[in-house]
This record gives sequence, structure tokens and C-alpha cells, in this order.
Amino acid sequence: MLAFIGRRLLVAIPTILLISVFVFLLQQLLPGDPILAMAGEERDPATIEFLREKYGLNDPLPVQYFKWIGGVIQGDLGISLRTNQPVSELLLQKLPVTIQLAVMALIFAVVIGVPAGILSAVKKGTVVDYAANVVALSGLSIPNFWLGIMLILLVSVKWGLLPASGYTPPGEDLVRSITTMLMPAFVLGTALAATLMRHTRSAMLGVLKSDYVRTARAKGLYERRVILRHAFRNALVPIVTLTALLFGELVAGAVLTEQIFTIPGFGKLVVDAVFNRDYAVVQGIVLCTAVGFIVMNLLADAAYFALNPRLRKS
Amino acid sequence: MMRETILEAVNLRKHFRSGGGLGRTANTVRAVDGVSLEVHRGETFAIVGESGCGKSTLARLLMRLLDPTEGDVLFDGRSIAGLRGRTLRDLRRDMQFVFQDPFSSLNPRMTVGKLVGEPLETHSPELSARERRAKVAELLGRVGLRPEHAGRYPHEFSGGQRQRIGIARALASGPRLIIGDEPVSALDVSVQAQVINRLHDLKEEFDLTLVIIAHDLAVIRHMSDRVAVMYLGQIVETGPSEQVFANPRHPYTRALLSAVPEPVYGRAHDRMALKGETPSPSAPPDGCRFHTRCPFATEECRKRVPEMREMAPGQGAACHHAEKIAAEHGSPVAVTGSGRSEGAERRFAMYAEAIADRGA
Amino acid sequence: MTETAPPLLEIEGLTFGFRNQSANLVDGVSLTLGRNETLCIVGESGCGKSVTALSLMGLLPPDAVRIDSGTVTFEGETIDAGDFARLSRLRGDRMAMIFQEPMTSLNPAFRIGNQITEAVRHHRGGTEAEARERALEALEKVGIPAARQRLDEYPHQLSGGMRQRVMIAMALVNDPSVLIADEPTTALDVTVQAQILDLIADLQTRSGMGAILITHDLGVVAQVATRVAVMYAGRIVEIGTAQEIFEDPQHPYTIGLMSSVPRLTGPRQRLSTVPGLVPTPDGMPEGCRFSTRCPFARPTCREVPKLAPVAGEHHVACHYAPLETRLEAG
Amino acid sequence: MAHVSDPATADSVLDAKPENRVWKKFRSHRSAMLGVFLVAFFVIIAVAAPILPIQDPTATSWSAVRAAPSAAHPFGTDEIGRDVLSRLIWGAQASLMAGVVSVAIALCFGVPLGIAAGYFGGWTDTVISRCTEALLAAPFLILAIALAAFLGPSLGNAMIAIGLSATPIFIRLTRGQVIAVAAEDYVESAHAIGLPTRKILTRYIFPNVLPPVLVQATLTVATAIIAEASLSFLGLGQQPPAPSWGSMLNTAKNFLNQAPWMALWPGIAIFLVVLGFNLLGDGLRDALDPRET
Amino acid sequence: MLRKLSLTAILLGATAVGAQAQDLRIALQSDADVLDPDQSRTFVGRIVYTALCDKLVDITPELDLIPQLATDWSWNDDQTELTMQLREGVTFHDGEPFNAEAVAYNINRSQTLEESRRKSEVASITGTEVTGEYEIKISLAQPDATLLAQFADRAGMMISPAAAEEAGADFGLNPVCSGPFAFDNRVAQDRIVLTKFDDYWNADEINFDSVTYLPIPDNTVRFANLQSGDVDIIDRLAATDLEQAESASDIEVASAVSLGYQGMTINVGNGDRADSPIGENPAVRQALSLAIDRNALNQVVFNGAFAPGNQSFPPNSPWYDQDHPIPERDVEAAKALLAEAGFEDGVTVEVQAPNSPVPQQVMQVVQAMAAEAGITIEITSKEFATMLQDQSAGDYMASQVGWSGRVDPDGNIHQFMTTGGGINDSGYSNPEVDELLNNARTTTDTAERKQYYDQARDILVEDLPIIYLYHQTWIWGLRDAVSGFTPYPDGMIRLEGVSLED
Repeated sequence: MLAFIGRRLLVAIPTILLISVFVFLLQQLLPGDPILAMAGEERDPATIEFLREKYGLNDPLPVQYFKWIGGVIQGDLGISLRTNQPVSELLLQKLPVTIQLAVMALIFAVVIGVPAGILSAVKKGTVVDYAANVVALSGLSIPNFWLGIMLILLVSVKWGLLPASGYTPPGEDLVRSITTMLMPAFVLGTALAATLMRHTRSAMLGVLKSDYVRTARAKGLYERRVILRHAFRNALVPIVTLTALLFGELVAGAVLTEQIFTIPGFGKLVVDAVFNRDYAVVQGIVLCTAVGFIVMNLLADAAYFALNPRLRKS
Repeated sequence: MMRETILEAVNLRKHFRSGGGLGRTANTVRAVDGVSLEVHRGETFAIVGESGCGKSTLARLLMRLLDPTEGDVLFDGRSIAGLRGRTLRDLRRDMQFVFQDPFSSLNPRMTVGKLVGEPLETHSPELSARERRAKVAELLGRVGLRPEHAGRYPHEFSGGQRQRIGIARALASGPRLIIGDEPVSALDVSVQAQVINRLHDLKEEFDLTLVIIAHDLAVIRHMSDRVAVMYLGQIVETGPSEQVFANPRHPYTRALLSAVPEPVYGRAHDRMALKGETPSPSAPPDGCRFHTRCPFATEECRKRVPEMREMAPGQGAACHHAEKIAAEHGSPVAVTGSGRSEGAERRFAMYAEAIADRGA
Repeated sequence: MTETAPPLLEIEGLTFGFRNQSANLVDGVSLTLGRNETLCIVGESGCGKSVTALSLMGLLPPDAVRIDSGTVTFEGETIDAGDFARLSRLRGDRMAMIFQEPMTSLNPAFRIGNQITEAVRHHRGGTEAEARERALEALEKVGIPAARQRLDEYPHQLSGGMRQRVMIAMALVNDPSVLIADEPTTALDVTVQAQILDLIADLQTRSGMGAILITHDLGVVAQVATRVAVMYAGRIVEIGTAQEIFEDPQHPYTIGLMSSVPRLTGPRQRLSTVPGLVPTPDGMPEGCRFSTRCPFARPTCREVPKLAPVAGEHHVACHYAPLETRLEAG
Repeated sequence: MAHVSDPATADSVLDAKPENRVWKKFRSHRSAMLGVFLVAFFVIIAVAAPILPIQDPTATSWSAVRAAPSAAHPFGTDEIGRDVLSRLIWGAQASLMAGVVSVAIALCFGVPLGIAAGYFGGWTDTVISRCTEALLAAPFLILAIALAAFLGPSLGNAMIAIGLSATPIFIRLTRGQVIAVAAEDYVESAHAIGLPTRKILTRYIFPNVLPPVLVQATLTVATAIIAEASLSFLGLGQQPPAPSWGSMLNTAKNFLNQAPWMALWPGIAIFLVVLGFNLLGDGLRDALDPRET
Repeated sequence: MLRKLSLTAILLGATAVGAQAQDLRIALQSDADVLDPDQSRTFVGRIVYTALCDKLVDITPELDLIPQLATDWSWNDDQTELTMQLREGVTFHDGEPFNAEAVAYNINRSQTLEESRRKSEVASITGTEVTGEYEIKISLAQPDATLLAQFADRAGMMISPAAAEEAGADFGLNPVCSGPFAFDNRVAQDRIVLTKFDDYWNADEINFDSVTYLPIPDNTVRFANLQSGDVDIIDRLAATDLEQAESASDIEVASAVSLGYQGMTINVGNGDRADSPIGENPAVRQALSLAIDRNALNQVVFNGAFAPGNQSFPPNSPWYDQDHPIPERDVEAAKALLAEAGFEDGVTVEVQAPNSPVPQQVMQVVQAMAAEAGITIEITSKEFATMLQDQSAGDYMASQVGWSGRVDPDGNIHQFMTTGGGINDSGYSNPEVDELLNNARTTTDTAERKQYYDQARDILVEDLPIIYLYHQTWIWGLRDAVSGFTPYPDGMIRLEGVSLED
């Protein structure tokens, strides 16, 4: 198992390097000169030249890349052009925020999506199944930024039930932290819940048709046990794998959600950084999320491994 | 009757590597491990063995659907190893394949006409569309389908009918040799008989050589002139079918034959029970590969690889103790009557007659 | 089997079909099974033999299938065939079943021991340790070497034959009086098939259990059956002792089936076949369902033939049985 | 061999070609038909926009700025006095175009690359797959935002950005399908009859790879419409004065208090059309799936 | 006051109230950049500095200069030497004393720090001389009327020399000034927290223990936060929300017309793309200007809350040239001008605009208005960073852009209109204007300066390298618990005297 993970990590290295090249090139291709904006409204030519030199933007692209990636390998992601903060520090500041959002959204998605998926698979073809599917499809079809806007309008502005935006670290005030995050987590979680529900349903349907479920029934077990133990345990493998893979969607979804609810996480950071041409920050975030994505993939594989006895012993 | 050799395998080996990569030891599956055989023009040659013995891989090597790790295949005395382009196409025209699964071996998105016409298109490009249609109709007739079936899709047919489509497709290029990989094993008994009969008729009609791969010994016996028995990637016994089935020399052949239940009531079984199951082809036992399951195995079997030796005219077996076993044990297949009552025999006769009259 | 001892299992007039189809999948099937007896139900795919077995176990999907009629009398208790709840109480306990696909019939996520003890504890209660002992016993009984070690293994670590043995152990762990085996050896190699068939026969002799064996392989039937029921298109067309069926088959379908099978012995001759195709549920012929493929079909065959006695327990559903006299005479 | 459903499928002679069977199955799929209806509705509206009796979507009226719904403006007016209903109708063009065109772009690049990777394997596969993996690791929307920012804000560029960002999905899907299909017996049978590679690809691989790709494409149209709306929402999509639902929302979010209708309708429109494509995709999947009855 | 019941409050129960340290929460429209007065460049940064860093001088709402760290100042006769008396007893947040040495250090840093963005603002200073512990003499190469106004802004903000020396260019990560609040911590895009500086020289006027700045870019959300009481003051309440804010019982509104302007910069001489009808022909620009109804624009986009404009200074500014009032819209005159210039069939103008809602809205209104006069406007949306680049490179025909404004009038006009001016993106060049604006810069007499500007305006209203459209009004939303807030035209939030009565 450890050897497997080690092997997977080795395989991931070229992928990560490739991503770093993509990100770097893409970033360099962006039109607009961040230095112009940095130089202030007056745009003094000497300052501009100095800043270009300072941030190494006059170097040839390969040199810039190798400087950057060399730093990355040593844990130095460069500094933000906009705030002068080290990118790694910015990332560390934002990471817990996005993770809290992602975890809450995921909890929401799992708590709603998985049981609904099981239920609708077991009740396939009934009103329950139909209703669950309609709700799930609706969840998938609602643009989550719109849902966010509507929720702010209703819940915060009209009813004043929850804070409209912002972020409170859980260490500072746990209750407020959670209440502030409720709406964003809900918004972000809807699509995930829907995806999970649909996948759970189809995984369960597949498993319920399997021979070993028939065997379990032939043993005379109660249907509840057949479904929750024999069927769900096997459907769990694809569900857990999927949940880990949903991480990518989570981050992408967080971009807009954080934008709408003014949550100072990765998504907001990256959008602002793109718009401000804050190169190092964009590169840092995309690289970081890509690595995160790969790590989640790895976790998914590990989960697959752990849940699948066939692989565990070999 | 000795006829000329049309297809010959010389010390064929096919090893598959699996699970290799980055610091992991690769697992080599020796699917076919040193097979030599000769197929004579006009005969039906059968390769029989249990699952995992490598018979399907062997069939694909003979067709050059797979390239061998080692060894060579000669068709009409010519090595097929280096063929490409035109010459490979010619080989494909001369040698055709019928697949086991009639459900998965036909492209679901093509009509029967197109499927059967495709080899014509490839190998007889000079035919006009009309001529091709006519040829397809004729071929469909030959395999017992109707010309109007050409416009339909494979899923509209039953398993037996599909297998006939597969056969028509194989016949279309005008091949001289057809290899059938378990051509009837996916079919129900009654349909299986239809296809067996059809294959037999077509073989005569088109002057074909057939190579049949199967696990069902009764089917093999019924269809083949000569047979080769495979175990773990190797041929352990070969010879004329009647002879091999009546008088098997290799203990594995004996075991196989004795394990087959005959549909006759009260048949006394002198069963030769085999212990355990076939070992993995990725780690075949040393010495004689059958020694782990062989009731006659001795120390010698564990150490020394037996060679194929001629036991009777045309019959060879790879066993150190073949003669001894044959001397001590009779035939595993008891030859008795049908075990049917007189009335029953008459009913069977009536039935056979009625069916023959129907011209099925 | 004598008249005095009540049969272990009696099926009476079992009739059911898919909810969305008018033709019956299984049409008026009646069977009996005695202690220590092996009843083989034989037929080609789609003849209704597997669903008959599933219905006994109450394993048919209730939302897809309608049970029209039929009763199951088991050890003196008569249960309506539509009463899945009561039938399901028997299964895994008094009535056990094994299936065709040993490779997929065991849950890949749980250890062997776990899957067996689950059946014990569900029906017998007791502690896990007690159940484990029973499971161990069962594994040993089906001839699994190093049984104690196997308890903690996963299905994928076993070969097909071993898995089928585990399935049998699991089925037998509660000492059922009826074992239903649905094509238990079809997926196995012929040498392994022999081992499994011997095992079942051996277990039966030891416990006096009755067995229903569902198969399409007449060879297997000849080897293990005490009685045979031949099914075609949802109906029993011929039933009798194994000897009667093999030595004196009456129904044209039985004859056709037997003629189609190539043999290991005897002269090599052209096989007689059964022409045509099995009718689909939406294209069921009136009267005798075999009439569309029967070479002897007559206008009378538009009426449903009754399963009538020929001799002893031997019954056949053909208007013209015995053929040689009825047809040649008429 | 012994499944309950066997009698229904075994040996039954189903009618006509697979396409017809699929169509029949699809037609009886109620939610898919709802999807067809929704999509058709918006397509018709989008196409008919120029001839519908509605106001000019760019005509401003200084006297009716952010006016609540009324008889003259059933859906109200927007921030500079344009009719929301007619902008909504014209906006359907942008959204549908964005969805369809970007998916077409993704298909154009993704399917051939996927086929190449899947069929030829080896280095071709390694290079394509590694790049795909790397691109997939960057979240879709971030990629699209960066690309759209690179290309400059416009509807066309948004489509390109979304299309390129969605390409890896299709490469991966196609590759997987090709590998699966290439292992099918019928492809081996094509080799066996000596069919040239080109014909194997066009007759055997491509048509059998197509259905799942088609389903994915339909579902991706839904995703792409949302993505376009998201980009427009961030100011990177359709540019004023031309309407698109996303850009309408982008503006509307500033007037939630005074003119909630500005945000309501485009949101509902996006929801419905995306729902339509999702239903359509689901229906197609069910209809094309040979296992489902 | 009844604070709206929020779920949070319910959950928090009793802990919500009590004699806690009082924190003032201010929502800003965007996040500040580097918190180093010498490097900083954003408007919101300046808002934060108002509480963090004291300046040498300050302004009144009427834009008069008043003492802050400098208590008094005087010029020598030829206006080339400025002597400032400094406030005594002031310390920086790190305990370092504020004195003439510190001022000298700060001026030197603004001039010499390579990252400094203040260089042009203090370019006229040739040297400093510490003439006493609390007196400094600043010498200039030539008279500079703008210098004191620069000292009222970032160039006049005093940072601790010790801290600056130690941190170098990274000073902004942990700024040390002498303002009423000291830097506590910052989470980018989330918050900047300042805590009360107990040794502040004017501590009596400060009523909070801490102040938290929260960047909330979305207008609706920012307003919602005010409505729910989660913040106390919001920066830049949207004009369209004004009505609702005014009608809310627990919200108060304060406003001031800004010092800046918004308009369309026309490329008249910046590279090849100046070769367009509108770039070459002033009549076309005049026609466009005439086609626009600036009042209607203000009404439609800003609910009438902003100020229409046609000059570099807002109409309420003392520098505004009353001889050129805001022109009435005259479509016929515009058409006539076009026809006269040879464009009877109309002209097409490509205008680049930032891809954010307000500029887009403005341009769409202008587009609709211009169309009626036969001027077709094509809007090209660009991200701000791209737009700036294209603008300074001359790769544009016209650009919708503005200026945040400076206290001294020079800051709003000189570098835009003089030949080769630092941000003269339109490429406008007119020796006459150059001379007038240079004169205005070196004259300290207000009346005289006004004359120069008026004369320049006479030319500029004809040439129109920039077509001015409107002047933003700063609108602050305040909870009614906030009292003592004074709106300033520079848009800053000054916390002296502000208090919260919860």
C-alpha cells in the first residue's frame, strides 16, 4: 500500500511539472501589464523599469520559469505583486478558509446525497425515486452563483437570518464561523449533493443487481441488512472515489461561491489575482490546487485500495 | 490418409507481461509455451483444453491476430510472421476466424449485409455493389438465413443466427482455412447442434480446413478428425480424434474424458478424480506441468519435462509413464449402448427422419 | 419414493409472469421433492427453470413479477406462492440455494468466514465464536483444505471451484432440508464440475437432504438425478424418474434435446436438431407451446396437452404420446 | 443464462435498427421528452428572436429605468431602461451558442486526440494522456477564467476558453472508450477479415465510441452554458450591449434591492435550459445504454 | 436602536452585548494593496492610512490645508523654501519619537526608495535641513504650489524611520506610523485590523479600541452587511441603493462630491491609432460631447446622486470654470458639427471600457445617446489591467477612464494635458496649454492660478482630448449608532470624533 502510494507520487511528479509549465505559460500569455497597475496612477517610467527588473520580468521566459520553479522546489512560491506578501503565506492564510468551506459543503453533500441515492435506488421507479431525481437534476442545473445571489437576497437581506458574507475563523468564534459559512456551503454543496446522489443511485443499482446481493438475500437476511451491509459496502467504493474526485469541482465551484459571499479563500484569491495579473499568486494557486487535486486522486486510489480487499492483499 | 500440411506452428510461445512498471516486478503469463502442430489440408483439427490452458491465445497466434513471443507459423509453407500490407491482406483472405461470442463479435452498428459484405469489399474490390449484394444474399442462404436478413442488425437475431452471420462473414472472402474459437459453446444445446451440422456441411461444400478450439470434448469428438489436448500452454497429447478419445495416452486426457458426464442413465463411471485446479500460467510447475494434479505422478515427473512421444500411429503424448498407465488402466470411456428402450429408439428414429424431411 | 411418506416439498400449480407481459413465464408447474432425492429440472435458456427456483425462495422481484397462483408445501406447511414474506423466512434456513456464478456470488468486500457466520447468526442467533465454529465445520465438510485459514480470506483469493464450495458451505451451514442448485457447475471446468457434483451427492447422502438441480446439461442430469422434469417455455413437458426419462423419453422436445447432444461414445453420426427458436413471451403459441418447433405437430396441438401419466410416475404433456404407436397408428 | 429477465431478451426479434430502438426508447422516456421540450423551446425562441413581436433588446428608455414588470415590459426593464423580456429572448442565442459552440470545439479537439491516444497507444498515448491529466488537475473554471482573461473578454473568446477547458474531459472519455471498444471481439473480427486501419477506425471504433461521447457532449452543453454564464458573470463573457444571461446577472446583482426581477428571470432561464440539456443527456444515456431495458 | 435579529445573535445569546472593547467595522469596496505609504497606489489603501498614518498636513472638507503633524509652516519670499514647525510629543507606534530627523528621513525615502511611487509628487524638493528638533526646512528647485497638498496625502505620511530602515521594501507587511491606530494584522482580501494607539497625540478624539477594515467588493453584499449591522460604516454605497438606504430608519447616509472625474480619453496623438475621425477632428469630439445628456446619464446610472461634469474639476470646486457650464444636450448641433466636418453619414468610434458593471452601464448609455447624433460607438470591454496597457501604448481610439482626484488642482490636469505628461495617454500636445499649466504649477497665488486654469480650459473645451462626463459622489452608509462622521471630498474616512453608541 505504501509502495503503491510512493509509486503513484513518483508518477505524479511529471504531471505536476507539466502543470507548472502550463500555468506559467498561460500566465505569461495574459495581456495587460501588472507593473503598469503597480506603478500607481502616475506610472513613473523609472519606477516601472525598476519593478520589472525587481520581479525579473525582463528575463527571457525560460529563465523566469526556472527561477520560479527552482524557488517552488525550495518552498518559495514568490511574492504577490499586489500586496508584497509571500505567496506561500497567502496560500496558508487561504487554505483553511477554503478547506472549511469545502468540508462543510462536502458534509452537506454527503449527508443529503448518499442517503437520497440509496433510497432512490432501492425505490427505483417509484415516486420517491422520481422526486429524488428531479431534485438532484435541479440541483445540478441551478447556476450556483445565481443561487447564492438569491439566497443572499432572501435569507440575509429580506429575512436577516444569516450573515450575507464574510468569514470568521472557527478559532475566533466557532458558532459565527459556522453560521457565516452555512449559506456558501449550501450553495456549493447543492451541485455536489446532486452529483453524489446520482452516482450513489447508479452504483447502488449496479450492485443491487449483482449476484452476491442475491446470495445475501438467499441467506434470508433482512432487506435492510442486505442493502446497507452487502450492497452499500460495495457501492461505497465508487462513491468514496467519486467524493475525492469531486474535490476538483469543489475548488472550481468555490471560485464563484467565494466571489459572491466574499469569502477570502482560494477561489477569491485566484480570480482577483487573474484580474490584477498577480502572476506569482495565480501560478501558486493553480499549482497548489493541481497538487491538491492530485493528492485527492491519490487518496481516492488509496480509498479504493483500502475498500477493495482484492487489491489490499496483493 | 496423409495429406499435405496447410498450417504449421513451430515452437510457438506467447508470454504476456502484466502488472509491470515502476519498481514492481512484472508478472509473466506463459499463455502459450512451446506449441508445435500441423494442420492438414481438408481436415478438421481440434484444440481442446480447460479454461486458461492457452487455446484461445494459440488460435490468435495461428491467425496472426497476435504476434508470437517466439516461434513461427507457416501457412502453405510460408511464414506469416513478417507479412504486412498486401500479403497480410491475402493471408486474411485465406484464413478466417469465427468467434466464440456471437453477441460481441458483430459490430452492433452495421447491418448484416454490410457485415457479410465487408470482407468482399476488402478482398474483392472489383465487385460492383450489386454483385456484392448478390454474393451476400447467396452466403446468407448458405448459412441458413434469408437474403432479406441483410438489411437487419445483429441484435435482431438469436445467438444461433448470429453465429451463422459470423460464419457467413468468415466465408465471404473465400478462405481455405477457418479457425473457430469455441464456435458453439455459447449456444443452447438444440441450436448448437444446428450450427455443428451447418459447419460440417459448409466444410464439405467449400472444401475448407477447419481448426476448432473448444472445451467440450463431446463436441470435439463429433466434429474433428484430429485433436490436440492442451494443458497450461502446452500440447500434452495429439492424434486422430477417434483414437485419442477411445484410447487416451496422457493422464490429463484420461481425466478429462472420465470427467465428462454422458447423458445415458446408469452409466457406470470409472472416474479418474483430479485433485485441485489448474495452476496459474504465470507460475507453471517445474517438470511435467500436470504433475501437481496427476494421480500417477512420480519423482521423475516433478523434475523432468516429458517430451512428446509417438504412442501409436499419428498419436503422441507427452508423459513419462504413458505406456504404463495405459497398460494398467482401461479406457476411461465405457463403450455401451444407448441405454434406450425399444420404443424410445423408434421415437428417436422417427424424430431424426422427421427432422431430415424438414430439410433443416 | 413411497406413497406413504409425505414429500419434503410440494409445488402445486405455480403460475406467474412479468407484470408487463400477458404470457406466463411459468405456467402451471407442479413438482414434488422427497427426502434424499435429487430432482433435476432441465431445459434450455429461457424455459423458466431458474425463475421457478427463485420463486420457491421468494427471490423474484415483487415489483416486476405477478404471481397468479400456486402453493408451496414445505415440511407440511402450505404457503401461497405469492407470499414472499413467508417464503423468505425459510430461505437460508430450511431451504438454501446456490447459483451458477461462483465468481460473483460471494460478496467481494467481506471475508469468507464473515459471510458464512452471518447466515448462522441471522437464523440461529448465538455468539460470533459459536457461529465461527459452525462455519469452520461447514467449510471442512465441503472439503476446503486449511479451512480455518480460509475463514479469514476474501473471495478473490479463492479459485472458482473453491468459491463454489464456499457457496455450498454457506448454503448448508444451517442444515437445510432442501438445497436448490441453479446450474452450479456450468461456469466450471469439467474436471472441477465432477468434483462439485460428487460433493453435492455426498452431502446429500449424509444428511438426507432433498436437492433440486437446475441444469441444461443432460450429462449432468443422467449422472445425478433421481427424478427429472423437462421444461419448455414455462411448462413441464415431461417428468419422471431419471431412468424413465433417459431410457424411455416420450415428449418430442425431450427426444429432440437428446438427439442434439453430441456423445463421447457410440457412432459419430449427424446430429438431429430442434429446428427453430424458443418462442418469446409475447409470441407464445396457443396450445402446446412446442408445437411451432415440433416435427410431429398436428392441428390437435392447438389445444393444451395435459401432463398425463405414461407409466408409473412418468408423465408427459403430448397429445400423441407414445409417438410410435399414436402417430404411426393415426 | 439464468436471469429473470432472460425470456424477455433472449432470442427475441426486436424491431428495426438500433437507431430506431434507441429512438423508441428515448421517446418513451418522459423526462427526456421534457428535456427535448425545454431545449426546443429555447432554441425556437433564440432562432425566432428577430421575428418575434418584442422590443429592440438594446433600445433604451430613460424614462423607464429599472421599471418593475408592467404591461409594456412584462419582465420589467433593466438598469438602462431596456426590456428584460426581449433581452432574455435574445440572450438565449448567446447562451445556446456558447453551450453548443464550446462543446463543438471540445469535441473537435478532444475526440481525435482521444482516438489517437486510445488506438495507437505507446508514446502518442503517454504524451496526450499526461497533458490531459495535467490539464484536468487545474480546476475547469479557473482554467476557463485564465484562458478567457488571456483571450480578452468577449462571447467568442469565452466559448473558446470553455471549449478548450472542456477538451481534456473528452480526450479522456474518448480514449477510455476507444480502449474499451478496441478490446471488443467485433474489432478483432475486423482485424481478422483484414480491414485496413482507416476503416476500422471509421466503421468500428468511431461509431461505437460515439454514443457515450454524445451523451457527455449533451451534458457538457449544460455545463458550458453555466460556465458561459459564470464567465459573463465575472465580466469575461458576452459584452454589452448584446445580452447574455450571465452578463444580465452580472449587472443585475448590483440592483438586487431595487430590481430583483433583473436577476430572477435570467437565472430561471439558465436553470431551465440547463435542466433541459441535463434531462436530454440523461435520456440519451438511458436510451443508448444497451443494459437498461 | 433595534439591531436586526440575526441568527448569529440568537445563537450567541448573551455574549453579544457587554462592556467589551469597542470595535468599529468598516466595509471597503476593495482590498488595499501594500500598506507602505511610499509604495501604495490604491484608493482604499489611503482610507486605511487615514487611521494608521498621520500626515504632515491635513485638509478640511472645504479643502483648506490645516496642521496635523506639522503645526505651522511658512514659505520664503521666492517660494523655494518651506519651513515647517512640527508637533512635539508625538511618537511612532514602535515608540520611536517623531521629530525633524524623521521628516527628513521620510522625504528622503519617498525620493530614493526604488519602489517608491511618490517620486513625482516630491520631485520638486531638492533638499531638507533639520533646523531644530521640531523644525525642518525643505528647499525646492522652483516654486511648487502643489507640494503642501502632496503632504496632505501619502507623500506627507510619516513612518517610523527605525522600522522602515529595518524592513526596507517589506515595510508594508508590518507598517509602523504615528496615526491614531496601530497595525495589528491583515488577512489579504478579508480584513485589516488596527488597534488603538494609546500614546496618540490626539487620543481624546479617538473612541474605539480597534478598527477593522473589511473588503467587500459586491455593492449589494456590502449594503446587506450594513443593513444587518455586521458593519458600521460602508465605503461607496451604490448610488442606486441610496434611496433605500435613506428610507431605512437605522441607516444614515453621508456624501461628498469627489475630487476626481470620469470621462472618455480620446487618442488624439498617441501613435497610429490617433488617425481616426475622432482623433483627428476636434469637431467630432465636440459633436460627441454635445450628443451626451450628462444629466440624464447621471439620472439613469446613478439615480442623480453623482455630479455631471465637463471639466477636470467638479462644478462645486472653486477651480471650476463657470464660463463653461455643463453643455445642454443638442443633437441637432452635434449633427451639424459632424456634417460640417464631412461626416454626414456618421462616424464610428471604438471605445474601450473596463469590463465592470458601472463603466459598462455608462458606456451603454453614452452609446445610445451618441447613436441619435449619428455617432456609432463600439464598446470594447477589457480588463482594467489590459486596458491601461493598451491605453498607455496608444493602442486604442477612445477609452472610458477616470481619475481619483487630488487635493491640488494641478494633480487633476497637469500630467494629462501637458506635452509628454506622465499620464498623457491621449497624446495631446499644445504649447499654449503647456505654458499655462506650468505657470499654474509654479504660482502660489490662488487667484492667479485660477486664471491660468481658466485660460487653459478655454482651449481644452474646444480641443477636448478628454470628454468629461461626471464626477463621482462619495456616499457612505452608516449605522445610525455612528455619530460624528464628517464626509470629505477626498473620500477618506477620518475617525477623529466618530463614536458608536451601542
